[in-house]
Amino acid sequence: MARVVVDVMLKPEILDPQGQAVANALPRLGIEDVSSVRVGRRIEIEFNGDSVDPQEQLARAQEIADKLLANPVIEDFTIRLAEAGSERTDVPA
Amino acid sequence: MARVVVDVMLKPEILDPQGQAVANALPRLGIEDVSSVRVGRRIEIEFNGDSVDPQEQLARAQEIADKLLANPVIEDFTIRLAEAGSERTDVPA
Amino acid sequence: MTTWSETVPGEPGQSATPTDGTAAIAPTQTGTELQTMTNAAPDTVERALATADQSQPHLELGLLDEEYDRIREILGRRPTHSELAMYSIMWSEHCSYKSSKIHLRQFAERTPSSDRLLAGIGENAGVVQVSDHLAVTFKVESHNHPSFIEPYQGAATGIGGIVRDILAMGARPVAVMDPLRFGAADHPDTARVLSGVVAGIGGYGNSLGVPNIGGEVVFDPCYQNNPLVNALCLGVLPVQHLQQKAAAGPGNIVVLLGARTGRDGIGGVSILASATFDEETEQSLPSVQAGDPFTEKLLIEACLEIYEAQLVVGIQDLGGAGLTCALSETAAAAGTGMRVWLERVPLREASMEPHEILSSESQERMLLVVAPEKLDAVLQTARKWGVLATAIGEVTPAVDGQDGRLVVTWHGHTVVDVPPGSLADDGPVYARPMREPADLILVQADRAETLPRPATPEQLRETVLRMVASPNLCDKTWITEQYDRYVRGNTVLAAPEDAGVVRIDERTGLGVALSVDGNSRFARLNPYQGARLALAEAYRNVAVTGAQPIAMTNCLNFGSPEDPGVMWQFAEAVRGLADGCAELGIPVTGGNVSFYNQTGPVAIHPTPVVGVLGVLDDVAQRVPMGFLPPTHPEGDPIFLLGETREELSGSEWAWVTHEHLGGVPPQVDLGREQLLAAVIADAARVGHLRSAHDLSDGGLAQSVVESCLRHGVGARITLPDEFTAGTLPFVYLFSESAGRAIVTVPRGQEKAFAAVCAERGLPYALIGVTDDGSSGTLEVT
Amino acid sequence: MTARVGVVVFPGSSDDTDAARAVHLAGGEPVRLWHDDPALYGVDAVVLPGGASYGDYLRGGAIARFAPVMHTIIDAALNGLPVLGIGNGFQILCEAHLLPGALARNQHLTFRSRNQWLRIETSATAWTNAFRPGQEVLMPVKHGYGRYVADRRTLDELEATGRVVVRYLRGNPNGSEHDIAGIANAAGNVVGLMPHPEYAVEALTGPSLDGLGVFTSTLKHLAGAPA
Ligand SMILES: Nc1ncnc2c1ncn2[C@@H]1O[C@H](COP(=O)(O)OP(=O)(O)O)[C@@H](O)[C@H]1O
Ligand SMILES: [Mg+2]
Repeated sequence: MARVVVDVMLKPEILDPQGQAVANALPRLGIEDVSSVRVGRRIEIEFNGDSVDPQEQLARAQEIADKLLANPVIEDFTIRLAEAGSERTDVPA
Repeated sequence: MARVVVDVMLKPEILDPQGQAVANALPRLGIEDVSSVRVGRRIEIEFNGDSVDPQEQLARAQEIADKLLANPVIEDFTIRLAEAGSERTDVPA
Repeated sequence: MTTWSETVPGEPGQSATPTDGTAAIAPTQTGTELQTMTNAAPDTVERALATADQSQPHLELGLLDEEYDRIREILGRRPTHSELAMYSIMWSEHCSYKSSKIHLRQFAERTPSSDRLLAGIGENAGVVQVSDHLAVTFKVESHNHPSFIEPYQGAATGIGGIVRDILAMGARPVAVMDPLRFGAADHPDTARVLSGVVAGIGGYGNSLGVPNIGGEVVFDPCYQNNPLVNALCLGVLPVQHLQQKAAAGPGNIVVLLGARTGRDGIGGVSILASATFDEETEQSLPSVQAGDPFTEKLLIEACLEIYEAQLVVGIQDLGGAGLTCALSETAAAAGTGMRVWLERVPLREASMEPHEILSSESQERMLLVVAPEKLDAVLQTARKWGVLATAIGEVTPAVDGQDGRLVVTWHGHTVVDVPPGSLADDGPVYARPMREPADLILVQADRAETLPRPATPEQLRETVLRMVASPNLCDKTWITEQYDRYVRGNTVLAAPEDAGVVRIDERTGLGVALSVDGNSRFARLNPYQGARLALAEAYRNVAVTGAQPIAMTNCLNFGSPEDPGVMWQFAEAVRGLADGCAELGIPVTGGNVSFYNQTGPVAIHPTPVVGVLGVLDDVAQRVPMGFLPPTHPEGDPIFLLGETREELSGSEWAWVTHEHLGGVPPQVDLGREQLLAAVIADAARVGHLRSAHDLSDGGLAQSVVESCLRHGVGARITLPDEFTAGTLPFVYLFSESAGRAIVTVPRGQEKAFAAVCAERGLPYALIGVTDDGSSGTLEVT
Repeated sequence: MTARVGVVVFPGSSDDTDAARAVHLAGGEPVRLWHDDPALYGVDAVVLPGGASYGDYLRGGAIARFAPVMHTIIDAALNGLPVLGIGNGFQILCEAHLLPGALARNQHLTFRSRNQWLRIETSATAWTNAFRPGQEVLMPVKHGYGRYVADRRTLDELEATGRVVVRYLRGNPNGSEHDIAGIANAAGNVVGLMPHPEYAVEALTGPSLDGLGVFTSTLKHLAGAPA
């Protein structure tokens, strides 16, 4: 079963107070060499049934993102397919 | 300059009302075959200076995530390196 | 609570680490060298002199040919790009009030001033003294268009903006209110706009720790695509903390306090970004601004400490026109000049160009004018609170009896050299043509009094239920529950009460009451009368709490001033408000105009929103709106004060049941409103009132229902004999005659109360009793 | 001698003056503590007030927990200092691991502000000993992230050891597990509350006077505590 991941980030020119607050807090954790932090949303969408064509799922996710997940006025998004689980194993925490 | 991406998602057993709200809205868009939606955070961290070893940056990000970015009681996270820009081009929206 | 204020361990000096980068004068900011290299050379005064004939995109920036010519005349050359951007913003309708100015003069000229008025029209907000040592300031402003584009951020920054206006006067912001208007409740886009707007107002105000004490939610198709998001803020200050905006004292330092400057809201001047104007400019720059309530909160605390320590000479918030407005207004107000090193402004994006920095609408910034010897203390306070503070310039003297000049350099290049007054005060002023809309006569002739009416008890019952459930009259708790009303611990009354009441002195109980109201259907039918009705309603809402109304502010939301019909509506509304305030004897302390609320040729209904402020010597005497559990098994008597006429045109009933808008609005008798207010205030003072609720939209039926629902107490109403025939019961229940309120009086005091009304000539009728408790039903016989 | 109760001011705190007022009305002496100053100035108890420390960015309380004053408070709390976290203060206590679990986004996704009925489940804490167990009280709630969540084991343990201090009654405003509105640590000196007792201390401004009991509890606790 495939999963689609949508990453939604504020457009670069839009103020990101969350990212700023995190960046400003890092020195307290002893971390001094971070130049920027941006905080966005990650949305995982799983479709029913294995039969569905992945490209079709992508297109579907694109529509969902357009209408529901991202606010085009202030946000950009990207979409990709991720085999369930695969995405999250790079550096398991 | 490399960038580290930290994805923070609610643990599977924690109710995700935001994801649920998205899932519940989908049938109204005519999308019926989504089985689940989960909404989490995507955090992009950029470090000062190019000299820093990427593995070192990953370790640093791991520390930040552990202490600050995720609350282990309710959240899991994964970390990966992303060449600036590369991440966001799979399916440009 | 002496210990609280006196024990302040951990003062500055105790190693407060800045949480937001560096707080310092930044004569050579890191990265600036890099900027010079990457940026194309800026358009300088020198270059402007050399290339006098270069064509400039003034039309695209909204400047007329004659306005552009005047700029050239003022400067004796073509403006630089930065100057052109500055004039285009400052001479815009929004900043220059060019269409409204000649009308608004009436407020200052014709309404009473009072010794209480410490600051009036023209200041960031009016300031009214309410006790020997305390003053309050309040103002309402619009953020309509941004809230349509991006509802959450638009509404959030609307709150942020008005809060800074209040802060700039020297006050702590202590309450906000939000008069909101949306398209039809069942239109799909309304769901997008409304939920975003409410979340934005809550998101910003709640994190700021300022309680929301009331507002309005109105649905009408005329606001489809043109929602109105107005925001009011109330502040309190010790009188000696009153601040000026004038940048007095040559040699004083100009400090920018707060957020970094980014490309927020510069869509308008983005055309200047390309070096040649013939190529198609991509409008990719954001016209939206994003808010950061956290930074605003720090800004508030830092400024209040700065006031307390008397560290500033002048202060001004950065709002719509950003630095351009703040620099030119502060200098113009003092007649001084100003020298600004623009590269010192802390940027969010290093690639920003001078004209972008000057026109950026980035939020959460204030401009301070500081004597050199106090600069360190200001920077120290900023650092303590973790906000950036940067010395960006210096006040310069007037020369040869002439006002000083505003000179802005960018890495040594002079990009601006103008008389500040030419930006701030000498913008164009237009007496635009006005004409009564051609259709008005027909609309007024189409009276709602001729519509079919319910007559039988069954029909009346059904009408009551239908009205109570209609979008404009139904309960708004699902909205107001998203706002923190408790924070600061001084909220005595908040939604759904008639007015918000806030205690401002915990020692004496001194408090203020505030209400915001507007009825655009009435204003559509007769803008003069409609404006006065809005004033009357806000006045009455304040009065029924037992407060004495003392000041008024307003937000005038209209269509395009270039439409003579709209301009006529505007002029009539202003005249109505000026007449009304003169009659009521209360000053207009400030206001805001929002034009161009229209899509295509169709404007919104003229929508003057009026805020009235009242004073309560002791908030313990405030009168709540809801029926309280009766003092006696027979229930407490309910009086209707004022007169009921057959006035149905423009009413909620006509709209809900017939989608009808026509006829002439109800009469306004401001003398009667004053009398009603006086009687209620006196009765409240001697404990004669258990509740009081004004009558407005939906008439008597609606008010009685609201008073019942407040605490689940029922009522039995008996119609007076003269209203029992035919459809008169309907008229009694749904007419929207002004100047009325229902009050309950403790059993046993009804004679005394009636005698007072009779003596003062206030019409009154005993119309029923509250229910002895359990049933909570409303019965009308 | 009146007990001195510290109220911490973090950047973004907004209920600090109100907590101080409540301490004062209960008969204590409020003392302002500053987030960046680790000293506690000898206070006998500490309140972490509500508001939006650091804008509630990332997660409510996540950044505030690293404030210098928190290091001292954590140590002192482990040694028995009475500590109360209200709203955002409760979130900070969870983030600092002085209390288990977490406060997640309200199930209905909106901020909710209203008067809320509650039941005091235990009087065996430093902040509830002036109440009767089972007593019903009315206080404001106002939060967007107040849904208490914890794993099964933690919930079972809280229930079994009587550490659920307050529960929502007649309607759960946020979808909290077990209707939990407040919990305590095992020793009972650290309590976190989502409802706001500091806004139920005056008849004019609050829905009741029930909130006073929270503050008189700790004064009572301190009076009885060995010096
Ligand atoms: N957007 C809002 N924000 C806060 N309070 C609101 C809002 N809309 C309505 N209210 C409150 O709901 C109550 C009823 O509103 P409304 O019917 O307009 O009052 P009135 O008729 O007395 O002017 C008032 O207390 C008002 O302040
Ligand atoms: Mg009213």
